[in-house]
Amino acid sequence: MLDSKQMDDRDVLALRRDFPILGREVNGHPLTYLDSAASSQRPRQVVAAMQEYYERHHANVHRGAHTLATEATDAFERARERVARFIGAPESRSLVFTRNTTEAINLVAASWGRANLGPGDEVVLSVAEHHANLVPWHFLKRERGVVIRPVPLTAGQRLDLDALRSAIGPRTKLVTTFHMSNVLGAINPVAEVARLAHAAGALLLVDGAQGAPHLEVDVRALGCDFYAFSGHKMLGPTGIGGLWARAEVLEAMPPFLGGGEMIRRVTLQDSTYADIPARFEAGTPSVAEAVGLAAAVDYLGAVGMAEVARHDHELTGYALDLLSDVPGLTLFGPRGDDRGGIITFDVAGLHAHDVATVLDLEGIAVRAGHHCAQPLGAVLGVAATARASFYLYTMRAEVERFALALRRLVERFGVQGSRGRGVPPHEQG
Amino acid sequence: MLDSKQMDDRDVLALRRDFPILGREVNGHPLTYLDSAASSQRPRQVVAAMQEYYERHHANVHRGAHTLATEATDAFERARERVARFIGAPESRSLVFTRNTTEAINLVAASWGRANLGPGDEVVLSVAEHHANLVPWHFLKRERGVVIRPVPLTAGQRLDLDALRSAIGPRTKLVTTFHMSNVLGAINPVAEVARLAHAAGALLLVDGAQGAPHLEVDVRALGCDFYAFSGHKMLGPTGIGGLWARAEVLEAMPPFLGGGEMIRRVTLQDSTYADIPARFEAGTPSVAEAVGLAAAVDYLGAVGMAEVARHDHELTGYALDLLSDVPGLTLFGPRGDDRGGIITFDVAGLHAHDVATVLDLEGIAVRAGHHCAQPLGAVLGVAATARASFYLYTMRAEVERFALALRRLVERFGVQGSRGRGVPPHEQG
Amino acid sequence: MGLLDDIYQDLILEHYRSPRQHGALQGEGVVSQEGVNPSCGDELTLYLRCGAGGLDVGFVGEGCAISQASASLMASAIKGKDAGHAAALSAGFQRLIRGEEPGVDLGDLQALAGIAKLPARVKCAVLPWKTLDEALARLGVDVR
Amino acid sequence: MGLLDDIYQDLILEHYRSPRQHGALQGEGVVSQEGVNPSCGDELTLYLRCGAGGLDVGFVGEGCAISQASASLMASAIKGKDAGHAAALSAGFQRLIRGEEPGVDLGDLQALAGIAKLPARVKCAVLPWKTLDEALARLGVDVR
Ligand SMILES: Cc1ncc(COP(=O)(O)O)c(C=O)c1O
Ligand SMILES: Cc1ncc(COP(=O)(O)O)c(C=O)c1O
Repeated sequence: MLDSKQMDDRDVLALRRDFPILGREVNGHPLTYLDSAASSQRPRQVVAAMQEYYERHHANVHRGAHTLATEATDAFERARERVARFIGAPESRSLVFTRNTTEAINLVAASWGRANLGPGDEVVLSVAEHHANLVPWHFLKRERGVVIRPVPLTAGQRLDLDALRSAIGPRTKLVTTFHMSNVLGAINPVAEVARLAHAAGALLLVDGAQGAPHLEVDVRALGCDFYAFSGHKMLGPTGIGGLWARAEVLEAMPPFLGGGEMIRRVTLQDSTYADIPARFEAGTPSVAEAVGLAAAVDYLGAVGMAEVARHDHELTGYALDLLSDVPGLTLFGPRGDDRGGIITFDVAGLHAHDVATVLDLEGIAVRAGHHCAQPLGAVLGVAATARASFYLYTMRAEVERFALALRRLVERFGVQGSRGRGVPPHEQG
Repeated sequence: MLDSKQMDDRDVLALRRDFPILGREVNGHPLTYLDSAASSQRPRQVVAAMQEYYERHHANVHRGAHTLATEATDAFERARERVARFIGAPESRSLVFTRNTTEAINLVAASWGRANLGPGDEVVLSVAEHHANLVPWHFLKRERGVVIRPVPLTAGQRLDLDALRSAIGPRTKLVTTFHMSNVLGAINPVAEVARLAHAAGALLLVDGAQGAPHLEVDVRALGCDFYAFSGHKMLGPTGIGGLWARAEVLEAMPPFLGGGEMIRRVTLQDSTYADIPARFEAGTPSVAEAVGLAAAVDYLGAVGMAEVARHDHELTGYALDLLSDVPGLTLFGPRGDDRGGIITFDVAGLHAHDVATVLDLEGIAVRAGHHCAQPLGAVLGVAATARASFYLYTMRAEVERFALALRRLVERFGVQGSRGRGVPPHEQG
Repeated sequence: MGLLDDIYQDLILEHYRSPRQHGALQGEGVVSQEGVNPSCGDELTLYLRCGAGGLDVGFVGEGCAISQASASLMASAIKGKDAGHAAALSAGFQRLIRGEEPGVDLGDLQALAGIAKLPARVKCAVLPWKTLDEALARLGVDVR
Repeated sequence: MGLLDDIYQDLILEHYRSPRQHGALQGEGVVSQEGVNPSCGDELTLYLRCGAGGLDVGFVGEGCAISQASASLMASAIKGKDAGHAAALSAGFQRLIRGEEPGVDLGDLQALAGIAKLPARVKCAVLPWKTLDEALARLGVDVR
């Protein structure tokens, strides 16, 4: 993509041809899909890669001496290598395929957590975490008395690093937070957080559900110990995601689920376990989905993640400009470079679900609700919000359509005043 | 399919057109795919259903007010209904989507098991279980002193019901076994096992990884409490499987993985959980894969599961006939109606992996190894065996090709004598 | 934007912003019943008392315009009616929302008919009525 | 069936059925090293002693014709040689199996060249040699 605005939409238009669903009509309007933070759409190339796999190479992976089994295994392991490279992992063996981010975080909690966390040990996380990065720690809290230490946001709705510094203490074993918030769009300074965690002898888990799709990720440069992500948010199929972990950490972890593939030796009464990554991949894996995810990261790699992030950021700035003066509209999330393509907002006088319905009647798909971050809703002072989110296939013209429709909606249904704690004006610099 | 042998292969030929991969060449020969017990191939209809989903309806499911989210949710929940109906489940809400059989059994062990099994409580299972139905119980044995009681096989290589009766005692909380063995092809009398388990106040978990693809399944008629299965073995995509459970049992179970979808209310320090089945489906599920699995069960339903089972059985009888007089060849598994489309064998004088390689050089795909049932290998007296397995797309002509190739192989490489404990002649009636 | 006007009518917005019968009932004979729509988070607590002057009713809740207006319109419609009549209205309303003939005179409730064309929001409109059915069942009323 | 004849040559079958140097070594200076091929279950324990008369070698294992024959051919080839020579053979053999020029005279080991055309079985042929590399490394020999 080039820099001129004209060119930009033209390039996006070209790329949109790879996404058949974007040509759809919804309620008599062309679809404007602004819900990629929930799940992205996928290009033909991804679906075609899976189809080619099923029609030419499928068999169960590993332990197969015949040709198809070898081909399927190669396809699966090559997919692991391509995805590992995409996030800057030095070795593909420390990338475990999971169903999604949620399973990846549960794997860390159940395996590393059970092996390393006891009563009074502390897990530090932010108040803006997704439920996927809260509930697994609730399990450990109940099961073994692990202590959860939440870190608040600044007035500008960023992670409060000073508060983080004070929250990390001698009992802190793990710091865990998002790379990019799915509600605020805030991008955390992960490398800085890693330094703070490591200085205290704690590990850092990054919830990369929004990071892997939208930012250039280099797990080594980030300095984290775990990085979790979902394929379906990054142009890939459903049913696949990943957990990357530092090899030394992963190697020391006990198994997660038990069954085929993850064993070394099994008797009726006991079993020993395979090396990483197989140890954490019990049963027949999501082979076609891994192949699809590899095609997705190839696609993203060809566009360039720096370009994807720039595009997201530019659209966000444009949307914030277009919406800055709408009375009765509260816009959440930090203003600045550390902000991805997510605009969460509230219309005083109308519930978020109604906002989503009204926009949907114009073909504009936004999400409404608690966005799986109920504790953050409490912080923001409004349980349900609406959210528009952008991706590499979003056009400036769509942002304009959205802003116009939202302005009309507020004029028609909005009331005076505002609801929810947005970012105060002096933080919007 | 009709009954005449002529017609049979002709019908199978027609149906094979739906499976592009079966038209492949391998090592200069047409592919003869005899590895469906490891993973089946899938018809165009399944891949097309997923493609249609991705190109027309994809969005994240649940909590979405916009049109695509509603369509995706409907597709996902209708898929649940179709799959539930396929296994005779009275209500779709007691069907939980998992990655595969392995995850389904782990779900039972981690959730029901941790809530219901304490030191000295007994889990009764057969010596022929797949690792997926052993390792999760090893975890519970180590974690909380659960006792594993293995039940042997009869001389005819069936589950020994007398031994099962004596193994079930006052401390038995769970009986768990396969519907059909992936090594022996033996079909367990599940309804009888259910009666024995329930008479002792225990529950019955059925590993249906081979049952759901190959047999008519009616979970109510079987009388089991849990039924686990994998999509990829029954014409469906990878990355999807299911756990059916009696609603009362499922409703009483605590969550498995934690995250989005499975919650009712979340605060920073605690959470409460949703009703079934959502409680057990943390995070974004395998939506496209559920749609694909539903297309697969529709396909199987159109052929008719009774017909699928009859076809498997007929091919097995034919293969056993063709191979009965080969010296140095040991054939495992029971002889009779309670036997599905699986032929596991050993060639004296050649390792199973070499057998698979030699056959693969003729385009015939068979599996070799321990088939994820190492304890059974010890019982059979041979660690690695070769296995040919059939499905609805297997032709009699392929069985003949396989038998001929195997005969030639034994003549060339086999030695006198036999290795491994096959079924003694007087049990072959 | 026919559908939009149809759904977000003034009557509905008005009931959403100024709900009738809003608040809890207290005292003897009050049945309270909770309703939740887990798929979107809408919540409702319905209070019902069966007296000589017919039903007394109140509700509190949190949710979208459609669920809250539906609750308010419902409360207005059943207030002072007998339980059997309320049950008949519920059955009729749920038919209306499924796009069928209601079979009873629904009065103002007719304003919600447009929701039938919005499958994603049907659950919102129906939530108060399902909650009513459960409350009535607890009062021993045969709901269809 | 050229490939079949090429791979399952008499020499290979003969080494599979009557392995040379089969059995454990005991006593002072014996290094024992285990190798496992988790993807197929092949197993091997290699015993090595470095003496005045060159290497003494033994192995026990369980696996396919290819892995066992490879182990037997390897044991014959390195017996009595010095450790440096063994390391060079290992490097050369692994090149052969990758379909490259071995760069050393492999003698009978050349019989396994056909495996290069069977990607699924390459690991089997290489298992004894990887195990040898590890054993040599423990003996302080520089394996490339
Ligand atoms: C009897 C049996 N149980 C369990 C499994 C495990 O299935 P999956 O790998 O799909 O979880 C299999 C298949 O390998 C099987 O045949
Ligand atoms: C920040 C964040 N974390 C975790 C998740 C959970 O992802 P998944 O549902 O794919 O497991 C999401 C997406 O919903 C997310 O945005």
